[in-house]
Amino acid sequence: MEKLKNVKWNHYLNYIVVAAVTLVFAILSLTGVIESSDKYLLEKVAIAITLAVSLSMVVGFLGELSLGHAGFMCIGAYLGGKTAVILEPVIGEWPALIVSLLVGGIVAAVFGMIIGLPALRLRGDYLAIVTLAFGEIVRSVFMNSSKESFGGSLGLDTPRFDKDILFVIAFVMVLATLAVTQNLIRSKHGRAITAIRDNEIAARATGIDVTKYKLLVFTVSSFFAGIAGVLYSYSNFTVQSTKFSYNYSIEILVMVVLGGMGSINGAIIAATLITFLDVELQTILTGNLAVLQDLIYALILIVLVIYNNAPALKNFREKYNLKAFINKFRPHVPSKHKDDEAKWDRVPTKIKMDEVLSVDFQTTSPYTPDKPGKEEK
Amino acid sequence: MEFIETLINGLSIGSTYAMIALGYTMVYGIAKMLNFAHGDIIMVGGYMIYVGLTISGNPVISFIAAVLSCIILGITIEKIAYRPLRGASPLAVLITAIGVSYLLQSSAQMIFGSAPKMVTVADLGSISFSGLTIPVYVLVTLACSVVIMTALTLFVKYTRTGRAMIAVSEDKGAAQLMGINVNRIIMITFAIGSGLAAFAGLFMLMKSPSLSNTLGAMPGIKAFTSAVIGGVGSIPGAMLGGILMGVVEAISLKIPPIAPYTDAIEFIILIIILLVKPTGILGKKRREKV
Amino acid sequence: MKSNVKKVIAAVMALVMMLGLTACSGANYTENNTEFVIGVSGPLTGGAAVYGVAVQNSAQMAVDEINANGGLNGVMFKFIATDDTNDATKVTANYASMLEGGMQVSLGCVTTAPGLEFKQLSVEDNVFFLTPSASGDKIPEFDNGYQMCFADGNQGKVAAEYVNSLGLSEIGIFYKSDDAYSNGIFEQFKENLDPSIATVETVFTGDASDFSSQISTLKNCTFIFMPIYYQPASIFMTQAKGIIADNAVYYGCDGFDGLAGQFEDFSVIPQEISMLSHFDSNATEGMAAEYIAKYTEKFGTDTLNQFGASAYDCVYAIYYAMEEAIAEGEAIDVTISASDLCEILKAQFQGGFSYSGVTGENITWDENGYVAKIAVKYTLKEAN
Amino acid sequence: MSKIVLKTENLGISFGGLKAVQNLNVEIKEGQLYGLVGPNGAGKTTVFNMITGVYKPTTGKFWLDGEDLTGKGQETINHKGIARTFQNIRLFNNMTVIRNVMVGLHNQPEFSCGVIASVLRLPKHFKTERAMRDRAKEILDIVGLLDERNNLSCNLPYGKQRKLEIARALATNPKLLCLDEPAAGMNPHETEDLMKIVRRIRDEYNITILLIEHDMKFVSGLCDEITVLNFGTSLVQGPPEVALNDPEVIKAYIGG
Repeated sequence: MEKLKNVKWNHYLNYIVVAAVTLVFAILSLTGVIESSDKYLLEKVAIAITLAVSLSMVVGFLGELSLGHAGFMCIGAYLGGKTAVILEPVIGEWPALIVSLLVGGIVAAVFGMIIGLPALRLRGDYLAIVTLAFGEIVRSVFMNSSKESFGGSLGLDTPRFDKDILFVIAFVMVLATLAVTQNLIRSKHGRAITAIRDNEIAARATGIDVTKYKLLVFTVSSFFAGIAGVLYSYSNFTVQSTKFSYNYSIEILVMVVLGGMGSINGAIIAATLITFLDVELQTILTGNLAVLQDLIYALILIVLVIYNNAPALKNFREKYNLKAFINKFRPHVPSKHKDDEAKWDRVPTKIKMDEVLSVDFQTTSPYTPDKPGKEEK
Repeated sequence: MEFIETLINGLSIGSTYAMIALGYTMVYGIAKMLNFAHGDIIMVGGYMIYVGLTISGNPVISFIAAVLSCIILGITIEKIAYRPLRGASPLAVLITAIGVSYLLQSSAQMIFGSAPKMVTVADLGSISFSGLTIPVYVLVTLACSVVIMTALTLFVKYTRTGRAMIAVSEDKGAAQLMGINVNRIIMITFAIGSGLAAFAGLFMLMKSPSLSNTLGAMPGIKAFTSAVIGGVGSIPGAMLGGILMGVVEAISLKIPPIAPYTDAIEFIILIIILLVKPTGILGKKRREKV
Repeated sequence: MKSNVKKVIAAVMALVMMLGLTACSGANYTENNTEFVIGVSGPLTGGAAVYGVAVQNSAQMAVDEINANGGLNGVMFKFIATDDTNDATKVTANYASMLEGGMQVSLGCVTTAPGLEFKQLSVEDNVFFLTPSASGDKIPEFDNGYQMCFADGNQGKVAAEYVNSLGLSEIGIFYKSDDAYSNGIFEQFKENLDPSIATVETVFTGDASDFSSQISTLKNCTFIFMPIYYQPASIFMTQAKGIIADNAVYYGCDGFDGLAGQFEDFSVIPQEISMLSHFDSNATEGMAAEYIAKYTEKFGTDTLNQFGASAYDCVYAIYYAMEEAIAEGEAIDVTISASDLCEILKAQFQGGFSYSGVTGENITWDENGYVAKIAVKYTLKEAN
Repeated sequence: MSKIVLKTENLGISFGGLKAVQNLNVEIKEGQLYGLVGPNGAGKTTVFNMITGVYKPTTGKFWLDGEDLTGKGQETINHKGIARTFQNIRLFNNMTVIRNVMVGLHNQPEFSCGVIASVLRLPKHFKTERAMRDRAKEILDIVGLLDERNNLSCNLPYGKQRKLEIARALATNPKLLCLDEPAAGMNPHETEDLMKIVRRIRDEYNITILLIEHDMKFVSGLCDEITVLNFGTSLVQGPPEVALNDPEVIKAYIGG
């Protein structure tokens, strides 16, 4: 019991929430309350969370801009889907699922490592365009594949799986992603990674193996993007490469940025909300109103980003935000943190945007590629 | 002969990329932001030319109207969507740029409908010599690109505003301390970039007269690629990058087995160039002071 | 610890609420219908919007006409169009929302890629669909799916037979290698083409708008087969002026339709333009002309194309099939479930039902769901 | 006769045509407090950058404990035992003070814990974390920042940021600690305090220290031996009181 008290529940809160959600829906699904379209939506949410959390490793914690996350997902979707289709008649449903998840994830991870290599040399926008280029290359290769291999322009027919269980599996994968990502970030290795983000030169001088950690982050991140891809192929009847354009990478990036870079919980919430918003807009605005979808989405996006980030709105933000709103209805509980044990990982998992912004005027920033600096004479 | 022909085709494709990249690199190089909405400003320019032609029938008047409305649009976007985020994370600005891009595309569809419009600006014909045919618009586009490139380079180098732009691009904070009105300089940059977008719109329509609300999306990405290949912030680099992209595209399209992979080939070239020269062909290397 | 429990509960509640759980699975959504509901999912926004919008407009026009004439035995029709932006992953949500909106019969998807998703969803619930324009060969794979347009493979085959009959020694082919429609036609065309005919093939991808390289490859061809949509075709033709011989022939499939809306005056293109199609938006007589007049009056010429014409026919075909079924003694109530209606319509479409409309006369369907009607070679414009 | 920790031989570097540093020969003995002084632009920081692997020397070599480290990467050189601070402070701004130091402890063999062990949360992970935290506290105590350990490093005042940099460098368990203008921007009281800390580090932990400093009082009060650099070349070497009174040095500082 004493031990239980020492557990930092806040660290496990998001696992508990995700697990509880999964459990509730699994029960609802077994009792036949929710419909197949709801299950599909849940799969979609789980895939989005997996993608957003894995991308937030690269963008939020390593501080590199990647616009090619959909490319890794594409690899997972095609290779995992194909593996499953081939293996299913041979080894059965469950083994095929597990093998294909591994194949999709691992192959994507290998490519992630390859793409991590230029990341050692390139920074900022240069790396962004290289990742974007990578995504487009992958897409182009699958698009022009032969009919027999990956279906070419018609797309790949995907494996089927019991829809009652599939979304549960998808959420289990979300839990796995969360576990790996958070455990990695909240360890000495995570500290090294965030150190690279904060100041690469100092990190090197402190003996951090920058090469190793950059490759590690790209590899792990693309592994889970690959997993998301395999789930995607199970979730849909066909995999079509047009889906995985840079636009989709940007959609994932939007989730990460809206969630607040470096905040895993933020990424989870943003991924969920954006997926729902998409579907709601799409199903409510039909017929002649359909053209309003993008308009509304765009306006929400612009307003939210400005609200979240504009330096001028800092005071406004601190006064009117969700937390303040919730706290109104809650008695004030003083913080119980005594020592660094309690909050030792408070900071890196939650960089506030306005802390990042000041970087723009300082010597280094993870996102501006070539800050001016005179050559040392 | 075959090769020269391919080269001409490459110039034809590349001249458009170069033209777009010139406008793109202004905003990109000075405001240091990936303006994903740039392609859509080109699209708006195209529609303004269409509107002008429908109302007045005069290509010159409609072109001037397009340039002016693009400049106003550029300034408005900068003021509403980007300026509040000055000093915020560059990623936040990237996301609003995407929002603006969606906004412009869906507004265009709402106003002009979903069907592509056929816009004939001017039929300039083509010239032939010794078996080779070059459409005149290719020559005009190239000539204009060179003129614009030179003008921009001179502007940036020799005018007060231009030099202020360089200062802002190097270090916004320091520029501000030196008494430069950073907001004003960035606004001017956007005005120039958007005006050039209207130019790009005109030349795109001269080449392919079909106008739709997704006109600028892919060219925007190609221009971004060109600007990076040439070296971020380098005006001649943008032009060079654009032409190079065009030539690569033309060569790749001529080789049947790889023709379907043309886009991929272009991106592979990009990656190779960046791996060899991480700051692009004409980009300057900057070293951080340690 | 306590507040964490609350947080968990709150989060779960929020999610459940967001799903808008209707808690009535397996419900019969059609039991409260007061109209027959027809649904379609198509690209109403994005790059392919012109096709979706044409379908939406035309189907709505057909429904309005039917309703104005008293509907089906006094029961009105209702048409729902949902937007999938040509993205297959959006179809599931559209399909579910239409089903929940009481959809009893569907026009499927407007385009092939989402259509592949739609056919799988609809077969599970046994919902009948007759697609105006999703022309992929695999669209009518299951017995609840039918096409009003020609399947891509068939178009390619028929086009090849026509080309074989011309006695040419060399032809050029220009197609879009990353497009299911273009590829589908091209493959069958190539397979059925007389091997003695030499081909010069060139491709484009994506939203390319500069075809100078492809044009120079094809510059010596006098017959160019272009199984592509009209927008890139119009760009190609404009850019090819003065390079490709003036007496050359551009030959396309039904995707060419819509060119008329692009060129106000065809004479700016010197070459001959012809196509193999079921609809000609320049038609001056027959039902096609009537349709064109009505459509143009309401929506202008912008979105006038064979997608719309085909959708217009789809609605009428379904209407007449239902009418015939009633005449044969089937009971079709306004609250009939989608699955029951599907059985009735399947019986009709397999039982010699034939339909004459804008896109052809005496149209019937074979046991695979492919349409059987006459493909006509329309010459949009003679060579100057 | 104590052993030589750092030895450079004809060390030099040129950028383009400019010879920033040339023919630098120094020998730093174990336990020495060695100063590197000279006017602005003399190439002091460049020397630091060479021996910590930021720049690759174009001529010459240098050895740490007899091991040739010329041209090695920054990380390797740090692993071998050279740690440094920066003239323009480079902390991990989004981290707390204690975590800055824990990053410094990252490569210590006693705190090794594989990625897999961390991800799977094996007992080793928890053990390592606890041990690292305790060690970090010890180190923070040396520089007097223990009470600040849970504050964000960017919120510290200037002087304390400098000390934190020293603590972080110290955490990498170096043989040679290079301090780049550690007293810059400090008031006399803080400087005094810093001198005590530097001496304590040398005495208690037996770490050799190489420092760049403009504050001559600081240098002469602390260093056993100095090298005066001007225009990239070494003018004089010797004990501070001797070297700083050399006419060449005075000329270099006053000009003329």
